[in-house]
Amino acid sequence: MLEHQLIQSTGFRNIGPVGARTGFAVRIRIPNYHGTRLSQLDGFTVTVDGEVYGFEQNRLGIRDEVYVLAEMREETTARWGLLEWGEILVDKPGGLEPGIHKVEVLARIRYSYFPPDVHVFPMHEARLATLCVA
Amino acid sequence: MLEHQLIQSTGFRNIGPVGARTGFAVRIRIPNYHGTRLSQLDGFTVTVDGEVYGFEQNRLGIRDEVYVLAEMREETTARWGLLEWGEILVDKPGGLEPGIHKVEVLARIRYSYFPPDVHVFPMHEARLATLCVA
Amino acid sequence: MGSLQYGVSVYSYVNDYGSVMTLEDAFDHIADTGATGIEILGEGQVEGYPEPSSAWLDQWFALVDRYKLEPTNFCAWVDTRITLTRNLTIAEGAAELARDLRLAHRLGFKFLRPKFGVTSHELDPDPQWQAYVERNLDLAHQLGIIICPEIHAPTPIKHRVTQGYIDFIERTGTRNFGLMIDTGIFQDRPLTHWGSHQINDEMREHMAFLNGIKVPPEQFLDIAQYVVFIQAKFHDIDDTLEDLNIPWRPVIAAIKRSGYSGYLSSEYEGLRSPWRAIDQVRRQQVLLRKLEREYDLGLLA
Amino acid sequence: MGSLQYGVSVYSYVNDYGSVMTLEDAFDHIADTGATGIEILGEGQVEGYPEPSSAWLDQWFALVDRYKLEPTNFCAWVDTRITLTRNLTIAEGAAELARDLRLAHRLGFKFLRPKFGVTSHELDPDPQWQAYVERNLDLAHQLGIIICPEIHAPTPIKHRVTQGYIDFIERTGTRNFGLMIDTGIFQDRPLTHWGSHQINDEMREHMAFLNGIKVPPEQFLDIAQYVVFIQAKFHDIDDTLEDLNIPWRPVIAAIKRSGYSGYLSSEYEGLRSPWRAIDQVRRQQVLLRKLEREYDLGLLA
Ligand SMILES: [Mn+2]
Ligand SMILES: [Mn+2]
Repeated sequence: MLEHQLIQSTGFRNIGPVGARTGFAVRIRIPNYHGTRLSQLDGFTVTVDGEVYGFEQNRLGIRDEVYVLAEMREETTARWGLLEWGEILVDKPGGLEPGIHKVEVLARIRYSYFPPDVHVFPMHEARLATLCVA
Repeated sequence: MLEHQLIQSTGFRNIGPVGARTGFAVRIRIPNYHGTRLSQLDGFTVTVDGEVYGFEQNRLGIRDEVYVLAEMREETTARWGLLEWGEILVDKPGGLEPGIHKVEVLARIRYSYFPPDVHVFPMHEARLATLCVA
Repeated sequence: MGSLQYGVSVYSYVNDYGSVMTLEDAFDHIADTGATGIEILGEGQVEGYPEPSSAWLDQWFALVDRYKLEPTNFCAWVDTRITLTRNLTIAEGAAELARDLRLAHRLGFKFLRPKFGVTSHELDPDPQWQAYVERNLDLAHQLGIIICPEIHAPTPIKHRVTQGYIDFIERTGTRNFGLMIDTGIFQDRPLTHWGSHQINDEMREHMAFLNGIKVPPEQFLDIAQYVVFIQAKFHDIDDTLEDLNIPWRPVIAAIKRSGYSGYLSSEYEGLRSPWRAIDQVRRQQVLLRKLEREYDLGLLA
Repeated sequence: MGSLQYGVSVYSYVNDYGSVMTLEDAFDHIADTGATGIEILGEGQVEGYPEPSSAWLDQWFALVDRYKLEPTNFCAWVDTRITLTRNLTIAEGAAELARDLRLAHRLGFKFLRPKFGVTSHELDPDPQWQAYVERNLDLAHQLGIIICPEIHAPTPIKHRVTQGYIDFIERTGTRNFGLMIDTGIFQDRPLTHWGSHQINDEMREHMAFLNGIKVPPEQFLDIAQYVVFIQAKFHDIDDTLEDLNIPWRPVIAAIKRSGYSGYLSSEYEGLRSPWRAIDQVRRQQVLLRKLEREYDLGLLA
């Protein structure tokens, strides 16, 4: 089961080889009330302890696939199911220090049934989250 | 999945034939942090809108069995698993009116690792719950 | 006198769904309210949508059978703006709708609500919607499904969007297209929460509909002949069984007066606090049935 | 220098377990903390206890394998007062323990904590405990399991209950019986919550141990040779990674100084607010490993 909130406790972790981390991951549930074609997602900005990692650079990991923004925008077949978590993969050489961090996610969802000029809907959530392993 | 609280929303219902109800049921999760032999339970007092239904009379329904207090006290084989709900069955000719009721449950659990004179541990919870069908 | 049918949309439990509740739990919660119908979000409750596994299908039919719930409405979306740089063609949009109709039918649903893309701040649907639907009317007829776009706040009953759907029905003479009414259009008092957030002044300014667009309930009678399904949208029913936003007494009176005898499908959209929806839906089911009884007894005018 | 091993007890998640979390979720939460061990409540996590189905067993082994967690301690209870009118006989109590040992072994556990009935307000265990255990020492040896009763507040280290267990070890010379320390005995500041309730004055009066029995951490050294497992009980770690109840710096220093190199198994017992335990356990795992590192660097005295 997923945590009720967008940003999950578990899955906030460093990525890449131990000792030579390349970045970190933030696990989230789908920022929508229904399953979603990946092309309807327009990226995720992540902020950790005030440092901003822009949606243009971050990647989405879901199931066994990883998508950069350009791939996500064109992916009209693969979908994110309501019961699945995804993770936002963020580049940061060395990774993050173990400990408690202020983590913010701004997910950009596109709704065709919103007026065209405001159809990218920003969903923002923030929380303290604990990264466990260096 | 069970609701976090003891008294569940779903399962608060009248029992017996429609039009000739014999009582009502209150669904609860196990009032313990581990699964429990039924003989370690010593009954459930239920209070609805201030009216008290004593633990001596109420029955426990679990899976496909129903136990009166004397049976529960001697049932050393059957157990209540941590993931299972049970229901307290209460006699009340006519049943309860559909609507919102103040429901209280006092569950009496026996812990052998509590001192003998206080080994019946009362667990009390109260909530508003909605009974749907007359 | 016709009587109403009562259902619950699994959307009522969103945020809880997958977090504190499985699909089977949703069936259990719904069946225990005394409702007889279940409404779902296709891309939501159907795992592996649009091609659920046979294991999932087996589970679906087992649940329908075990909890004795009738599949009512299947909510679907047409992702008009399929990518940032191009829209669906008519053929593609029609194909998406056809795929959803077949899936809905397979699962036993009788209604399908398509959510079309819009082109304006007045929420005019992309004009291609007519072609999507028209190309699928024969299929819908074969499958016994009624396609029903939703009249949802801020769109009222007296509006060119609603009229456009009615014109389509009149023009085609179809019986496989009708209106779904979301009772949020009758909301006459402001919401206090949106999702898990308390509403602040800025939100109120940008989303005036949060205060309620206050469609007069008796206007339901003007369009009732086209209405095939009602989502009983609500947000907050208090401890005395009073709804704080939707004026159910005149709404139920109008619905009953119209002779409508289809579903009222509970659609909770209030505070997304864990487990809150479960009891709110129970309260609404009790309230709606009590008001129908009062109407039948002549107590509701 | 020996290093500590880190585990998590699924008890940490009680109330959430079965409500917002499945067994697989618990494995996932634990593995992601960097812990390598999982501790369970036998009659709790084992569905169908004491005779789990083969489907459940398959799932258990698949989870252990997938999440690469080592089963550590299996918590068991001996229901001494089996009914209101009679207690377990020695043969019955020994049989219950034997059954749990076999089940624990089957699942891969190396430790079993039996909770015996007590006979007094000082929590003296029913004297039959010695016979229960003695009759099972050969079995425990064959299965490679260490039986370890828990030294738990309000019972301190210097107490006849603890001494009774040590005397048993000395008398029998067994290597299949040892002490489990619950770090709640070191608590030196009052709790604010018990379960899902804020602690009030009445509760404090009846349950003085809620304020902490403040065992001096260096006393751990006096009994360390008998200690085979540590439950790292805690209740509240704040946003600056400070534990508000357990003095971890001297506790970790004493444990490390003793040469103990077994498990520290996180046992959260603070506010039972949904999902809170997940992050609290993560905080404790970070805190404990940070303190061990500081000790290794000579920074912790
Ligand atoms: Mn609606
Ligand atoms: Mn403990």
